[in-house]
Order: sequence, then structure tokens, then C-alpha cells
Amino acid sequence: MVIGGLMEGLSITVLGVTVVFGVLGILAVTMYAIGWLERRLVEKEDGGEEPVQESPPKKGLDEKKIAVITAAIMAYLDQKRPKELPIKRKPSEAWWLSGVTSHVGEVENFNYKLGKW
Amino acid sequence: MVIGGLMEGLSITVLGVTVVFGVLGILAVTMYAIGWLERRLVEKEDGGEEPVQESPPKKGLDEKKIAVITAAIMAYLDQKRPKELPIKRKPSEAWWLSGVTSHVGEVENFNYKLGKW
Amino acid sequence: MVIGGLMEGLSITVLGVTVVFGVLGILAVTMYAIGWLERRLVEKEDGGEEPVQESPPKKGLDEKKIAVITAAIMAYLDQKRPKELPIKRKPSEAWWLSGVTSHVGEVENFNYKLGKW
Amino acid sequence: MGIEQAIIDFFEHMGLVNLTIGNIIMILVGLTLVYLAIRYKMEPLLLLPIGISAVLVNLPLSHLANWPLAPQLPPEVQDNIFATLSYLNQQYGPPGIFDLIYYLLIRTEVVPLLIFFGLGAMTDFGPMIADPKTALLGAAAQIGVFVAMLAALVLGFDLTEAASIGIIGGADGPTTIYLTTKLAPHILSATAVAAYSYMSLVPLIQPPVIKALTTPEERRIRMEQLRPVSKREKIIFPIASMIIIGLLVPSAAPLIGMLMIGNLFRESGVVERLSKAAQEELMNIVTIFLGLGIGSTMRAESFLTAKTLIILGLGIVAFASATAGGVLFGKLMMKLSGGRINPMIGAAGVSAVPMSARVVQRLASEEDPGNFILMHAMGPNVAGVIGTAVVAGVFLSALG
Amino acid sequence: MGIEQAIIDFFEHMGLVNLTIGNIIMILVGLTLVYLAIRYKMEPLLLLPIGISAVLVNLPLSHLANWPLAPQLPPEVQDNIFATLSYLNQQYGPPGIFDLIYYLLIRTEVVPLLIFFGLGAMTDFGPMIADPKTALLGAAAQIGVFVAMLAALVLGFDLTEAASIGIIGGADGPTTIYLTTKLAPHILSATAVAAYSYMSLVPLIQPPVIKALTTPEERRIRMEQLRPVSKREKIIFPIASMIIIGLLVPSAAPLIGMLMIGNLFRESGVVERLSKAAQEELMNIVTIFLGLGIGSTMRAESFLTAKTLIILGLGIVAFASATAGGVLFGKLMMKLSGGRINPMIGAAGVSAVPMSARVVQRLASEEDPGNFILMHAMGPNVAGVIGTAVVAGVFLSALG
Amino acid sequence: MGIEQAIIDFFEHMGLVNLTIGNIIMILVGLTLVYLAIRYKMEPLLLLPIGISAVLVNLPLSHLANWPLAPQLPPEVQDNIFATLSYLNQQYGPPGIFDLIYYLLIRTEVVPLLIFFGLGAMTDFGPMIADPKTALLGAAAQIGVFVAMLAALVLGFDLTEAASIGIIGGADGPTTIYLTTKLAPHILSATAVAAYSYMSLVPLIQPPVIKALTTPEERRIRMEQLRPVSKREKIIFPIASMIIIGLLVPSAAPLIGMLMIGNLFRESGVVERLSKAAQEELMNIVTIFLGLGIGSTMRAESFLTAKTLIILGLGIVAFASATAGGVLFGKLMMKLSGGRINPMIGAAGVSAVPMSARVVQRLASEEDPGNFILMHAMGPNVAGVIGTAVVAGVFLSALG
Ligand code: NA
Ligand code: NA
Ligand code: NA
Repeated sequence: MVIGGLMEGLSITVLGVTVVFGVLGILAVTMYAIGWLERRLVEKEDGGEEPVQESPPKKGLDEKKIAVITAAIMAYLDQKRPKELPIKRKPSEAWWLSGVTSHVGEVENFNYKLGKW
Repeated sequence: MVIGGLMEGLSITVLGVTVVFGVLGILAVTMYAIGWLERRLVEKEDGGEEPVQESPPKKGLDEKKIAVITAAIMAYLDQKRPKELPIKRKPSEAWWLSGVTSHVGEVENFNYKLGKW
Repeated sequence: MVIGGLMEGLSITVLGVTVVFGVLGILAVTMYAIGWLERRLVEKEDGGEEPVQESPPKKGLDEKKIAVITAAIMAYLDQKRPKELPIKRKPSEAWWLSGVTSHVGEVENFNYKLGKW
Repeated sequence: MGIEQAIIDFFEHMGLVNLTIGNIIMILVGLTLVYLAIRYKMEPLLLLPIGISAVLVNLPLSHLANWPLAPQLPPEVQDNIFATLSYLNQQYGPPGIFDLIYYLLIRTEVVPLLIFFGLGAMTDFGPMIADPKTALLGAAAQIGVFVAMLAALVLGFDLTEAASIGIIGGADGPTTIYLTTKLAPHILSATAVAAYSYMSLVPLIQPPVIKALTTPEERRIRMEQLRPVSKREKIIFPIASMIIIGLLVPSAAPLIGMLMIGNLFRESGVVERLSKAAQEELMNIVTIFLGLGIGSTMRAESFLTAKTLIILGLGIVAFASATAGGVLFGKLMMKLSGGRINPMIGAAGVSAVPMSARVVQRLASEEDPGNFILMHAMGPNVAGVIGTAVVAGVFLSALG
Repeated sequence: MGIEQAIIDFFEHMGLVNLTIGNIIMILVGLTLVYLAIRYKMEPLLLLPIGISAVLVNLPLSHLANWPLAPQLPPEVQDNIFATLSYLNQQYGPPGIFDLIYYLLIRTEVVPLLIFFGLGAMTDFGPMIADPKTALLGAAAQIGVFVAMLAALVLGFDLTEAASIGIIGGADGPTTIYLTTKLAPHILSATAVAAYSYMSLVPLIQPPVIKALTTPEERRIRMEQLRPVSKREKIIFPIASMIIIGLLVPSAAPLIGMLMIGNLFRESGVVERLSKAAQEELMNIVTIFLGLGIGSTMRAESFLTAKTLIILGLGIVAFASATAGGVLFGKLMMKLSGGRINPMIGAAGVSAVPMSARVVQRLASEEDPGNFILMHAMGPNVAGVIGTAVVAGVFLSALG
Repeated sequence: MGIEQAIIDFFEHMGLVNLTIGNIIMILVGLTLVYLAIRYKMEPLLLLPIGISAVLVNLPLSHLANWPLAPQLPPEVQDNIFATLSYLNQQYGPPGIFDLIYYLLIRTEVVPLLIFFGLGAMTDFGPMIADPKTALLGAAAQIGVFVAMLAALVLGFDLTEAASIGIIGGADGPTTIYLTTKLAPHILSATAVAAYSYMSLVPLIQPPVIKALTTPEERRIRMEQLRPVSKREKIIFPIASMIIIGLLVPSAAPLIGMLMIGNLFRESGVVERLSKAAQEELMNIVTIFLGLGIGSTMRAESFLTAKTLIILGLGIVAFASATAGGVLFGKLMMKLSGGRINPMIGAAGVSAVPMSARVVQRLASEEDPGNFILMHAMGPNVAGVIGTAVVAGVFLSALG
């Protein structure tokens, strides 16, 4: 049985090695093709356009973090609300006056949180 | 069968429209009643008292955030611990001396975390 | 039946009280033993060495937080990147040049996140 | 086993040689959903998982989903979920992971109910409490549900199917899934995909209907500011509505109950840990399983039928007639109130929270940039969620 | 089906016309718990979900909980959870979501054990390691468990019920649920509600008992500072106690084991991700299901009995006598130590972590504002958790 | 029951008097894993839970794990997980929590697949997309799997065991667990522990093998910078590879499918909530259950056999020969490319992401501090994950 098992094991080995090289080889070829298409596509889309970046370049520091901290610093120094908080796009001034902005914020938040069921 | 189904569909439609208007109508009436009671209650509680606010007015910025940042700024500028950290109510000075404050913090934290099993 | 149950209840009470005192007593003795061993071990490890602290002494404020905030303040004040961000150990300059640092960051992060599957 | 035999076996069980035209079409459909989700951000939280798992289950022999969606069950097994599981295992082999998700989490209604729980924790019913009469607009928009149901009946669907198709017009994904699972599971993938796709298309479907039914003068109507709502009212609301609806339409109690428990967690202010968990940890995990589970029902044999196309068509009818129902009732209320109600807010009775309310606001701003009716439209908007759940309850009690 | 018939059907199945007096009372009880949780912040993380789901399950025909809590099972099904599920489905129809929560998560003990796991990750055993003799005070407070058990026996409860009632005195919610589920599931709602309610009432129940048993001089006793505890000791402790208790009282091993695994995760310092998950993500989700599941057991037929009132009464007896047991043993230790131990810290042997320890501190401060014994009281406090689990183990081995 | 009888009973059921030598050894083994995890940070996220739950299940009569791991099942029950559960309950009593974790979460493959889902959401396939030929090195390292399998066959293991042992060489914990669970569950604890332990030992096992097979000149080879990869490519990659592999090796589809769904969530950029949940909330919870579940399989009767020692030995053979396979293929590619490929990066084909890539970088820096090949080594590294899943698929299709 050991011999029989060993023979079968060898068969599986041949099959397995072939398959794993075959699959990863095909994947590699596919990736080369995708890469080639991508470069053609980028060239075509606009000669002047920059190539698509991996991820938005994180310039310096997270803008939101800066904003929060800026606001906090100003709040600390002056003990009053800074004039411009770049944290969040505010609704128009009329909304501030209407006094239901907090509602809107929550509702909008709802949207951003889980799409729009 | 289509005709039979359609007749039953019409029955369900009549029933459904009635029920959905009925239910939301009753809900609306209930909400008007609750609102009326609420206003009476607020007036009764105290003529001078402010009406119950929706949520605690977030004045300027989150106090905790300001505190953390204040502390950090001071720590950065002076490289020493600020005299007053408004972050958390400290246990009395005696506790600082006893050297087991970290325990207390953890334990208290435990409480704040999940109530008091 | 009530009498029979009561007798059995008394038996369980005797057993239960004995067991709970026994178990917590043994635990107490074990903890004394562990504490004694710990003290001997600490003395042995190094006469001069400090005793093992409960947790790393959190000096002043979380270093990382300070770093983030420092960076943000400087970014805010100068609108330029601070020279030294003590936030994270950077890969060598050569890596900056190679332009794939973001990859490394992600990959390293992967490691820190869930060990090395 | 010789090496030749092993190779032959391997090739015979290769997915590629077992691929059907149906599989290929379904893979393309799945990829289309993925594309729409990524490129146009169409409900990505659901259409991306749905699309990609539709691709995956249509790769032949992949054993991710081995069990049929609407199996013929012997009578002694029917209606017994535990006996059903054992029977399916016996008949079709051990469950794949998508079978477990579908049969244990979606068929048992656990997932749609937990989503409603999370939605409750995310929803602010304030605008509706501030102006309760707008709740009726949330009822009016349900007319679309019945229009689509009757249309489906005319087109030859049976009653349970027609009800499931009609509910698409409610624009509530979880309610659609809940009802279809109970009444007509074999068309679940079609109704779920229709519900979520059209929700994304609200900004395209609603404006022409609204414009056709209102005059510019009507769209310009400004509404007076909403009164503030106290914390106490917000706490009482979920409790009261749970009890009232539970007593009147018990078959809607699971949906409304979970929604209102979530909302009570939110408004009580004393269980922030749990409210956050309902909105985030639990919601995210459940959303993943919902998307994967629904996508796994998109199989060639059940999806690629003429029925699916008709269902997708009826979905548009449902959305459009729901919008019309809301707007027309809005016009009635405008008349009765002496012109103090902007009829457009009726269109927001199509839940799709808060998208249809924003569509209404946009149309108002187009006519008059200083006209702010978003919050007034939120009232019918959240009422529409309740309304659709009530209608689902009526369907369940009549047909379930 | 004609329209008249549909309407008649609908009315006949309306919850309102099927409402019983029992339902109404239970809804009021549920609302009371919700009120206490929100208004007085009484254990809101549990009493709010418990209360609101008690309201929900008592709305008739709502199909959220269709199965009985303590069904008569044929012998071949008994003790087989999987056969039981299938049998219940056969007898009482498909499970509602609360049936799934109760039978799959609570009856299987998954939820109480996971809560213990999370509690372990939240608990600092440092004060007990620093002063091991205080562990005995955690044992002494268990006397209250036995007093209440014997009282229950005298009042006619049977042994399994009496043990479940007694354990309320341990002031550990999950242990109470764990034991009652195994021994006397039909009184689960009563014991669980008693346990969690009285935990909130510790600041009311304990002070009179403590004052009656101690003199002001005793309450003024200052204790010397606790020694620092090394990280190594904190790591060894959960491992050692798991092994010791597991070898001595195997039936306590599930509770103690999960508690100590959680604690090891916490103290090891190498698995912060998992420790955080145990304390937060997992804990929050499990807490939601625990609350909803327990609340769903509050049904008129099982809750509205004279037994429930007696159980609530015995719960106070249990808490008070546990406090007395701890304090009296504290006095003994005070004598033996030559007055170096403040007897009040024995009262903290009633776990209710860390509330009873804070009650003790407050009483100490009243007599002498400079007397700090909170940390010394934390030793018995956490020991009380272990003690109650051990007692539960004894009950299980004798009666289970 | 008299008090004497109660005491006798209690002592007879005490764990201490039922402790076997096997238990003691297993407890020590468990403690060793805990020690390694804490002291040397060896894969603590898994070895700590595995070790501590191994301790716990070996405390006699603790009822945390009551069911055998590889039970003799009657034919009508075999292959039917639901019937199996009911049968085991009948035969061995109600499940302990570890039985539930093992049979419901691990045996059903839910946990390994969800881990792969999370891993996909954590993995950046960028380096492999940038230089696709390095994917072949991920294939070459699988040679170690077959070497170990053949060695196991020679040593008398049967085919299913040998395949499970071989897969250790893939250095992918979840794949090892997935395959062993399906093929040879009775050796699960041994293969899982071997896989995770040796992953931690990669920095010890690999360097001597690499140094023996390469010259310092070869190790000094610098490679040209990788090209940037676009977001679009990163999105297309998981979709394309899921379809290609699914069509070629359907039995690998569950593993690869879940991995690639996770990766698509990550790269799509539109479902950050879900991607985060996959990486954190869900991953942490699943990791806890994986660790506890695997640890609970470490029982004296199944672990303390000569087989286990041989398996641990073969695991080293597998890791070493996988490294050798990768390096030798790397040398071949070096030749073919005219010396532009550093052969060491082949060693990173042993997944153990990203540890083996870092080992390669360290060896490169030793020879030439300015030689940066970490990113080039990441290509084979992530390809190795895919390669091992494909090999597992081949094993399943041939032996499953
Ligand atoms: Na709706
Ligand atoms: Na206790
Ligand atoms: Na691998």
C-alpha cells in the first residue's frame, strides 16, 4: 500500500506541479496583458494627463487631522470659534439660521454611513 | 386564475392602502398628542427653565479633544507636564502618592466601559 | 419533599462553603508563592535592575500623539513638512528615492496588523 | 490511479469545460454590477458584494453554493428549517459557505432584521415628529407598491410573486428581501437587485415624474421652519410606534420592532456602546453577509428568465408610481393646507433615505435657490420606511 | 378571497383584539425597566434591551418569539439541542428571531461564556494578587448565595430553582444566566432581571447592612498601601487559577476558563487586537443579543406568577446576606490581623464590580475623608466573581 | 443525598483525581506555546489562544469539549453535518463551547474562509502585478509541499494525511487548516501547530538553506526599480484571478474566491466600511475563534502520538525544501534573464507574508547594504499564497 500510495503521490506531484506553474503562468501572462492595455489606455485617454496614481498622494499630513487640530489650537488660544473650519462642508448660512442644521448633519451622515437604503 | 388573482390583488390593495394610511394616521395623531403633552410638561416643569434641548449643545469643539490637544501642545512646548489637565477628573492627590492610581484608572474605566456587571 | 430538599440543600451548603473557601484559599496560597518567587527572581536577575514595572510608565503623554500633533502644528504654522517626524521609523533614504515606500508601508503594516500568516 | 487518469479527471472537472452560456451571461451581469458600483458608486456597499459573488457562484463546480434556492421539499421537511438543512445536505452534499450564509442568515430573516436594527440606530425620526402630518405622505407613496403588484398580476405573476415585486416600489432593500424570502424566494435575486439598483437611480427616475405632476409655482412653495423636537419625544416615539404598529399589524412587528429597538438605543443616550455596535461593527458584518448572500442567489437557472426582465421593468413602474402617489397626495395636502405644503415633499415618501429627500431639495433649489425643504422632505422619507414595512405586514398576513 | 373576508381576517389577527391582561402587565413591566434604565441609568446596557424586548414579545401574534421557553420534550429529544430545535419547529412553527437568539445563543451558553471572556479581558486582578488574603472575603460573601438558597427551599422551591435563586446573591449576571439556563430555564427571566436590577441597587442595599454590622471605629481603619504587582505575576495568575480551579471544580471550568483566557489576552500584552475585540466588538454584539434574548423570555405565562415576586424578594435577601457574610468574615480577619484590616472591604465580596467596592470607599470616606480603601476593596470584589463561579460549579456538579 | 455522599461524589468528579499523564503532558505543551507566544512573540495572535485552550481542554471533566474530533459515524450520518451534530449530541451529550466552535465554525470551513477574506483585504498584490514573472517563483516554492508529501508517504502516512502534512510547506495557516479539515481532521492539531510555529521560525530555517544554494555574488545582485501600478490594474487583478483560477481549478475557488473578494473590497475604494470590517472587526473575532478552536483539538489521545512528532519533523523538511525550490528556480530565472534577477527572492515564495521577504532583504543587506530587494521579494511572497491555495485545490480534487 505504501508503494501504491507513493505511485499515486508521484502522479499527484506531477499533476500538482504542472497545474501550479500553469495557473500562475497564465496569471502572469494575464497581468502582462492587463499592464500593456493599461498603458495603452492611459496614453489614449490623454497624452497630457498624468498616469493614474496608486492612491491619492497624502500631501504632508491628513488634511482633516490638520483641520481638527488647527481648530482646536485656535479654540484654545482665543477661546472663540475660528472663522473657517475646513473640517466639513457647511450647509448654507440660511441653514445655520433655521436651527435644524444638526438634523441635516445627522441625516447626511446617515447617507455617508451606509449608502441610501 | 389571473382574474381570480387580480380580484384578490384588488382586495389586498384596498386593505393595504387603508391599513397603511390608518396606521400612519394613528401614528401622526399620537405624535401630535405627545408633542402637546411635551409642551405642557415643559411649561409645567418650570416657567423659567429652558426647553429640553435635543442634544447637549456642542459648544465650539469637543471639550475632550481640546483638552488632549492643549495638553499635547504644552507638553511639546515646555517638555513638561501641564499643571492642569482637564481631560479626566483625577483622584485626590493622596492617590497619586500611593502609586496605585493606574489601578484605579483601569478599574474605573472598567465601570465606564460596561456598566457594573 | 420540602424537608428532603432542605436536607440536601444543607448538604450542598456545607459542601459549597467548604469548596469555595478551599479553592480561594488555595488560590491565595498560590499567589503568595508566586509573589515570593517573583521577588526572589527579580533579586536574582540583577541586584541593580529595577523591579519589573506593571506597565511601561506612560511618561507625560502618548509619544505618538505628541508626534502627530507636533507635526500638525508645524504643518499649520509653516505650511511645510517638518524636518523630522518622529511618528514612524522611516525606511532608509534610498527607499524614498525608489518611490515604492508606500508599498513597503502597507506591507509592513500588514505584518504589524495580524502577525505573519 | 495512474498519471494519465489523474490528468483526465482533472480536465473533466475543470470549470472551463463545464461552463455554460448561462454562467457566462451571469458572470457578465455580475461584472456589470461591480463596474456600476465602482465606477458610478451605485450603492457600492451592496452592489459590489452582490456582483462579485454572482461572478463567483457562476464558476462551475466551485462548491461555494451547492444547494438550490427554492428546492422541492417533501412535506414533512417543509417549513422546518432544521429538517430542511439536513435534507438538503443529504440530497446535495455538504453546504458551501454561500449556502450557509443564504440558508442560515438570510432565509431565517436574521440578516434583514439585523439590518433594520442598525438602520433604526442610524435614523433620526425628528423631522417626522416635528411635523406628523407628513407621515401621511409616507403612506401615499406606498400606492406605487400596489400599482406594481396589480401590474404584475396582469402580466401573469402569481400573488406571492406580485407582492414581492410590488414591494420594490417601497425602496427599502431589507424589507424587499424580508418579504420576498418569505413569499417567493425563487425571485429573490431579481427583486433584491432591482430594489438596490433603482434606489441608486432615484435621481434619474424621480425628477421627470415630479416635474410632470407639479407646476413651477408649486415647486417654489416655501415651508415654515420645523419646530425643535425634544429628547423626550424622540425617546417616546420608537416605543409608541412599536406598540401601536405591533398591536395593529402584528405581521409587521419583526421589522418595525427591530427598527424601533435600534432607534431607542440611539435616542436613549444611555447605551452608546450598543448603539455604535448596531450602526458599525454589527452593521458592517451583516452587510457583508447580506451582499454575499444575495449575490450567491444570482444563478443562471433562476435569474436568466424572462421573469427577471419583467421584474426589472416592473421595478421602474413601482418607483415611478410611488413617486406619483406621493406627489399627488402632496398636492391634496397643499390644497387642504391652503398652499402651505410643497407637494414635492410627497415624492420623498419613496424611502431611499435620504436620497429622494435630496432630489426634492435639488428641484426646489432649481426653482428658487433660497427654498429649503430638505428637512420637510425627511419626514415623508422616514415615514416611507415605516409605511413599506406596514405594507409588507399586510402582504404577509394575507398571503404568508 | 373577497374584500369582506380579507378585512375580517385582518381584524381577527390584529394584535389588539388578542391582547391579554398578562400581555398588558408585561408590557408595563418592560416599559418600567426601560424607564429605570434611561431615567436612572440603572444598568442601561442590559435593562434597556431587556425591557424593550419584553415589550415587543408581549405584542400578540408578532411572531418574534414563537417557541415556549421550557417546552415539554419527548425523551428522545431531550438533552439534544439539535433534535430539540427540529422538534420545536415541527410543533410551533419556524423560529422567530428571538427564538433563534434564545435557543442558539443563550441556551447553548455561548453568550454567557463569551461575556465572561470579555469580562476577563476587562478585569484587573492586580489588587487581589497584591493582597491574596482578601480573596477569602470573596469566598465569605458567597454565604449569601446559600442563605437565599435555603430560604427558597423553605418557601417550597425545588432544589434546582433554589440554587438558581441563590446565585443571584453572587451579583454576577452572566453566572446567574449560565446556571439558571442549565438548572431551571423556566425562571430565567426572573433570576436574570433580579440579578441585574439589584446590581444597580447595590448603593441602596449595602450601606444599611454594613453600618449595622460595623462600628464607626472599624470603618475608620486605614489599611497599608498595596504592593506593586509585576507583569509576570499578572500573566501567571490567570493561567494558574484556570488550572487550579479546573482541577478542583471541573464544572466551574467553562466560566473560569473563559474568564481567565480573556484575562490572559489582556495581561499578555502580545495580542492587543484580540483583547480589544474581546472587550469591544465582540462584547458589544454579545451584550445586544444577551439583552434581547433575556428580555424575550419575559412572557406573561412564565413571568407573571407568584414565584417571580418571591424570587425578587429572595434576591434582596441574597444581596443583603452576602453583604453580611462578607462583613462578618471581614471582622474575623480584622481580629486575627490585630486590627489592620477594615472589615467593610468584606462587603465588596459581593462582586458587582466595581460598584460595591466604591460603596465601601464612600462609607470609609464618610467616617474619615483621608481613608482610601478602594483598591483594598477591589481584591474581594474580583475574588467574588471567581467565588460565585465556583459555587455555580458546585451546584452544577451536585444538581446538573 | 447525605453530606458524605455529596463529598464522595464531589471528590470522585474532581479533575485532579481523573488527570492522566497524557493530560499533564498536553497541559505542558500548551503552556510551552503560551510561553513562546508571550516571551518570544512567536505568532502570538494564534499560538497564545491555541496554547491556552489546549491547557483548558486537557483539564479532565471540564466539559468544554465533549465530542471526539474524528468520530466513527454511521454511514447515514457521514457527510451530513447537521445529522452529525445531532448524532454526536446523542452519543456524547450536549456540546461544550469548544465543540460548537470546532464543529460549527472550523469543520464547516467558515473560519478559514473568512480569514482568507480578511487576508485579501489586507494584502497588496501590487509588487506581483508590477513584475508578473515573479509569480512563477511563488509556484516553484510549492515544490516543498510535494517533497514533504512524498516523504510522508514513504514514512507510512496515507495519502490524505500526506497531503495535509505537505501543505504545511506552503506556510499558509488557513490553507493548512482548510485542507486538513477536509482530508484528515484527526491530525488537524498537529498540522496547524506545525504551520504556525514554523512560520515564526522562518528567520531561523531559511537563511542556512539560502546561503547554501547561492553565492555571495548572486546575493549581491541588485534589481531594477518596480514600475508603478495603477488603481485600475489593482481592481482588475482580483477579479481576473478569481475567474481564471476558478475556471481552471474549481476546488481552489472557495479559498481564492474569498481572498479575492476581500482584495476587491480593499482596492475598489468604494466600500471602505466593509474593507475595514473584513480586516478588523470580523478578522479579530474570527481569529479568536480560530485560535480557540484549533487549541481545543490538542487532546492527549490525538496529539500525543508518534505521528505528531513525525509531522513536526516533516514540517521542517517542507519549509526547507520549499525554500530550496524557490531559490533554485530563482537561479534558473537569473540565468535566463542574464543576471538581472536576484535568486534569493525565490525563497520568498514560501508565503509567510511578509516575513520571508524580510529575511531575503536582510540577507541582501548583509552582502550589500545598498541592495533593496524587499519589494521584489513581495511578488513571490504573495504569489505563494495563491500557489498554495491552488495546490490545495489539486489535492482536494484528487483526494477529496
Ligand atoms: Na419605503
Ligand atoms: Na460574585
Ligand atoms: Na504559500
